[in-house]
Amino acid sequence: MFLFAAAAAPLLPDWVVSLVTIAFANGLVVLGLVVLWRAGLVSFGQALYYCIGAYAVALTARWTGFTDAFALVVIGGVAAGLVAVLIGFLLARYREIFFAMLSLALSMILYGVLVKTESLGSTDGFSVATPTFFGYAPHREALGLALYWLTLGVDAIGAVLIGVYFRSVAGALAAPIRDNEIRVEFLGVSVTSIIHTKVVVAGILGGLGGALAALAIGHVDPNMAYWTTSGGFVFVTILAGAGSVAAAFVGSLVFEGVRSFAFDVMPQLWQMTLGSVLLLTILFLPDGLGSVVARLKRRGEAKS
Amino acid sequence: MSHRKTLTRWVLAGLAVTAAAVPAQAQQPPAAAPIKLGIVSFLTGPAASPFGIPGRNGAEIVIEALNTGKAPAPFNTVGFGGTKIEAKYVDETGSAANVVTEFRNLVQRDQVDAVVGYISSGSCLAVTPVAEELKVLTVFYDCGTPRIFEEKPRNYVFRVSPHATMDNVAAARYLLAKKKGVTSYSGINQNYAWGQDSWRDFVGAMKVLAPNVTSDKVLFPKLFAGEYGAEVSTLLTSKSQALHTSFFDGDLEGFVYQEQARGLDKRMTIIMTTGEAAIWRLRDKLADGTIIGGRGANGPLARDTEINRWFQKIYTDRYNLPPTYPAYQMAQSLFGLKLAYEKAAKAGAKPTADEIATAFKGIEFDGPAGHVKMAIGDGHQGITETAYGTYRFNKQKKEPEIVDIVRFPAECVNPPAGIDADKWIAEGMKGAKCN
Amino acid sequence: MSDILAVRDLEKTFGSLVAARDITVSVPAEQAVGVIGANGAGKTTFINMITGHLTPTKGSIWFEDKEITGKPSREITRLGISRSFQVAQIFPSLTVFENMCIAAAIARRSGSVWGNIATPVHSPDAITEADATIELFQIGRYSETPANALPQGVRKLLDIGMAVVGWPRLLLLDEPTSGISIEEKFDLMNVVMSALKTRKITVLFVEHDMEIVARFADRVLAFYDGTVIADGTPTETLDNPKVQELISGVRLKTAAGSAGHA
Amino acid sequence: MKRHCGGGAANRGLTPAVPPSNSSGFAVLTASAILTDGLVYAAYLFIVAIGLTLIFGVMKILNVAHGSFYAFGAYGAATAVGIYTNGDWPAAAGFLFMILMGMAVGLVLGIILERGILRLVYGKDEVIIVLVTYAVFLILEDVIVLIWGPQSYAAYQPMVSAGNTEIGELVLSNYDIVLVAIAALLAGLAYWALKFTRYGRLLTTVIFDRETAAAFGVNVTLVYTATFIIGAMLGALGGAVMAPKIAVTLGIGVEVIVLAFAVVAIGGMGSIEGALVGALIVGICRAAAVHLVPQIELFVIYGVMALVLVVRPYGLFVRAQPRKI
Repeated sequence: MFLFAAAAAPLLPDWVVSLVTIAFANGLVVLGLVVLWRAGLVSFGQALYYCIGAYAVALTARWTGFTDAFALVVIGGVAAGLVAVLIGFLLARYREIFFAMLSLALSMILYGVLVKTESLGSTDGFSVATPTFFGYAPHREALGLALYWLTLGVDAIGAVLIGVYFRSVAGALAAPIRDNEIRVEFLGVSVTSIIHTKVVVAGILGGLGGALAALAIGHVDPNMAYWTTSGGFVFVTILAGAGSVAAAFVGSLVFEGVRSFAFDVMPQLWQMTLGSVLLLTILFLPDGLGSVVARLKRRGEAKS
Repeated sequence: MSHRKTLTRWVLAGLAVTAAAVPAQAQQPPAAAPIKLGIVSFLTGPAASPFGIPGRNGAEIVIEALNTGKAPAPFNTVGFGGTKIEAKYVDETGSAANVVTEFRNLVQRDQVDAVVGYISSGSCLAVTPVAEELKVLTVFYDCGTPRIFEEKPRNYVFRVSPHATMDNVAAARYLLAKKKGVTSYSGINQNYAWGQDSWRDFVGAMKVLAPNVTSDKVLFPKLFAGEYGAEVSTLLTSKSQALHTSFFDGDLEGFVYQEQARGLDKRMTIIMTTGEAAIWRLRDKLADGTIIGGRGANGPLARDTEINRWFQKIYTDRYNLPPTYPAYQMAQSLFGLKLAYEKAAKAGAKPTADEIATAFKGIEFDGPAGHVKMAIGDGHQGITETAYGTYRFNKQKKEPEIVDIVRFPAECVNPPAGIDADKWIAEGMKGAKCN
Repeated sequence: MSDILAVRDLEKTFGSLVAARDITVSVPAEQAVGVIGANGAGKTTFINMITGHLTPTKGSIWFEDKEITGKPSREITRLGISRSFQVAQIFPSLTVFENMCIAAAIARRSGSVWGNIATPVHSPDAITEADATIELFQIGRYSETPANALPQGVRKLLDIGMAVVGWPRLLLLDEPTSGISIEEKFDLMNVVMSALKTRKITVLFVEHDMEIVARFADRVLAFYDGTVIADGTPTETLDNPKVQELISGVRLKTAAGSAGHA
Repeated sequence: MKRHCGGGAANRGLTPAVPPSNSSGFAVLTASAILTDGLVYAAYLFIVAIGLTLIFGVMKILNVAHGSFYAFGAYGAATAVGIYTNGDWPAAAGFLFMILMGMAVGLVLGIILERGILRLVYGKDEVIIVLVTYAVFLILEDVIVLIWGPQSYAAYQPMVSAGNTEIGELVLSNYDIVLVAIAALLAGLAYWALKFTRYGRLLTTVIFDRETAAAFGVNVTLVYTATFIIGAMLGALGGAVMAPKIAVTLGIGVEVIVLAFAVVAIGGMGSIEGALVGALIVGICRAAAVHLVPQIELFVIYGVMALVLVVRPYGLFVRAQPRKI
């Protein structure tokens, strides 16, 4: 899928390229939410890691003048990952709505801190230096494509690794934890540490997503940590469904597409459009777009 | 544009994404097309009613007048240099990501010739690098942050409306001129960039102009907090004679209702740097004697010129409310762009973005809000005179009026070319020519 | 060889309530021990203390000559003690095979966080182990059935199977036949006990049905009021007058009660 | 409760601009101001939170659309005041008319949502239902634009006509006093209803254990419908009584949601007394912050929320039931 998208790039109009870039960057954050959701956990504060990843990139570039895209993305992921490790100790004890609420509170605290930080432009945020790629410094369309391919690359790697993770004990212990924590404990596994790892995995993905988004947008601001941002990601997670890894990216793409379409066609009613889409998905596609993909796959296999 | 056209384009886009089979040229407009402008402002959310809608209305009415060639000289040629203008209105609401995406869509999908808009300084800062990268002419109309042209020189980004620094410098000058006995002042500003910057500039200016006047309470309630009980009683316990606020619309009105109920305005004079946008709604709820600013000489603060009367009339006739400053700023921006365009367009040929940009630099003209000089930011940032006045609700005519207006020349309240606003204030506002 | 499990004057109190007191028992390897007693006699408390679900107030527990008193249940599981539950504890949304396979994979990994991530669920030996255990418990034909659609008996077998798939040395069964119809009980116990024999697993099982106890246990512990009142071969214990009077006499009533309780 | 305020109190030292001369008198004044402001803000929080916590307690639904109820209530009230001030009727009636209008809007909205949408998703995962209400919230945001347009509305008349009272140096708005009274009334009413009315006892049984309630023949569906509608009306009431203090404009719902969530999370989801105590804690802490350390005002609410959740994961008034094997 990613190879295909990568190959398609030169044929796409620029605006589609940039739209897809941002959609796929956010797709990583959604993938993180999928990891949690499989274990029955929903974070209404995932924007926390998104924002940390973005600011890590922006600040590194701003303070050190270091602009290599690949390294910056890694830095973003690591920064968010470290925060997730710390927060995880706290968060791993919580379930259901309480998990959601606490993560929300934490992200809102970061929001508050950033708004207070006038040296970083408060709510205005500040711009991110144009990235370079191993010394190669593209511009305009070239830059767009470079970022697009970078995003696809990171997504592909992320998707593969998460695929492996889902097949590992830590990854597979999602439905079981949702179903019956006690049994998991008596099989000799610490549920807390499994959830902790999930929080960290989701955090890293969130950070990577934020980092890529920061580079693609060229600007960061505290809104990236606001609860509505998190809400958007959860929205896409539901839209995509926890079924497959690919769904996260497809869902994110559909979401960006619908949003942008609504902005274009009915600038004053785009929220209603989004809301209706979400509602209809929940009512008629309870397992999200992923289920459709899966069904098609199955049909394909049945044929062959 | 027609829905069918939009839809087909989206279908194409869809195909492009999935089948990767649509060449970018598919979106090229046919030759001799009208000049396309993207107009961006808040159409939803809390900032829509105070800024977004007046801004859009201003654009609507001015573009109509231009297309019919009904605007007064020197703006009386049809559209831009004889070519009609087609405007596309887009919502500014959403994250920086949305704003940037929508900007790209305007430029790359809708192929607009220029973009006029943006209210939030955040949006302006986010859009600027993209506009520069895509080499598309962009005129910001309302956002206030001076950082845009201070961070680095820009080529394609312009702002006819003056930046926010002069609002607060002038506020300080007016306060000191009119309220001789002031020994201490307090401030209540929204806890986000706009509020923080406004307060910083005001305090800076006060330090320079009246070093012995001290600031007392410094309050930064959450943006759109709505409830100001605690803030009001904090201020009630203060001995200050003046209160500075850059609150706007919803928060401003809410605060006024709540402080009125507890008589704060009887204890201290309130200075509202954006008050002008609210007077038509607050009417007799706003205390007489309140000091009112309007982000420049806009609305009742504007000079009584022919073009101003004309603008007031067409706007009021259409929307049966007088135009507020966002409408003025939009008009000013469009007129500036028009002149630049026509200066660049030689022999009817459609000028390129670079040609317009070169023509735009340092341009001067008289709009509804008075004389504009693109004097600073390397000719990209406009400066105008500004004015402050004192509010009074005229009981006979049953309408608001602003009395004993003081006008401050552009050079008196704006930093000279090449100096950052913050630095200029911090270093004692050297080179300010007032008289 | 020495005893696989040794318990010294164990006591558990909840506030004023004494759930278990001076229990001293030791179990040699590969013995099948039946545990009988009325509800609230302390049987489940006893098992919960050995498996680390409850921490004893007093006394000590030794497994293969290592003290395990008060260790968290997952550590105890890793040492080689596992258990099944009165109400089958399985993963309803997974198939029987998935249930078994994940249990097998868990048993095969190293305990560390990294171990969890590095170990694949469907490693070849995990799969073989899972299949083997499924066969061992004769639930092969349900292999692909989601656990929430299983008949009660199979749920029980799966529950026990998941406890056995990790090759524990000691297994504790809490009322393996609770909620099972009289006629199925014997078949179920046959399957379970033969499975355990083949894997040489020492077993303690709580049971209300004296016939089953008599049939499957090498030795029987009788609990009353939180302590052991009789300990010996099935015949010895069941013929013990005190047991007759206090437990088997009221058997039917408790059995009924236990059904409701389960 | 006090310990959560530690941050504020500890910083008393750095109080800005205390005139050294009458500092003791000033301290007293500040303290009393903090108390009154805290009460007023708590009243506001409680009024907006009670509906949310009620719905959660009974239906286990974290209702994001509660913000919309608030907004619709406010718009309804503003419209009412508009109509009212055009006609010339007795003053006191205006306030009543406003409140009734607000609650009427809530009633209609509640019925439509519960019967039209929520009914379809009962039994789905808690979180999914949260998302449903989020979708509803998004839709309603634009419905507001369709009904009332993007411009903002004013409804200050009731508050201004209420005037103010001076207690020493403190000046209180009588309308705020009314707010506190309303909050107290609501609290009392809720207590009485839950304790002494049939419906209330039904609720408590449903809250305590849905299955048993159903088993004992309680018509859970009916209870749900009733609860949701009442919750909606309470949310709308919140908007209605706040309308005179604020400019009724787009997006007022968004702020309220998070505030109400915080309060409810602190007090314990589904607990009425929790909402009350949560509102008081947040109210007092915020007032203290504004008076003593304005810099931290922005974090206070989330700070307190995080703090409480860390110490008491399920909030102050809700205990987690340990799982049985």
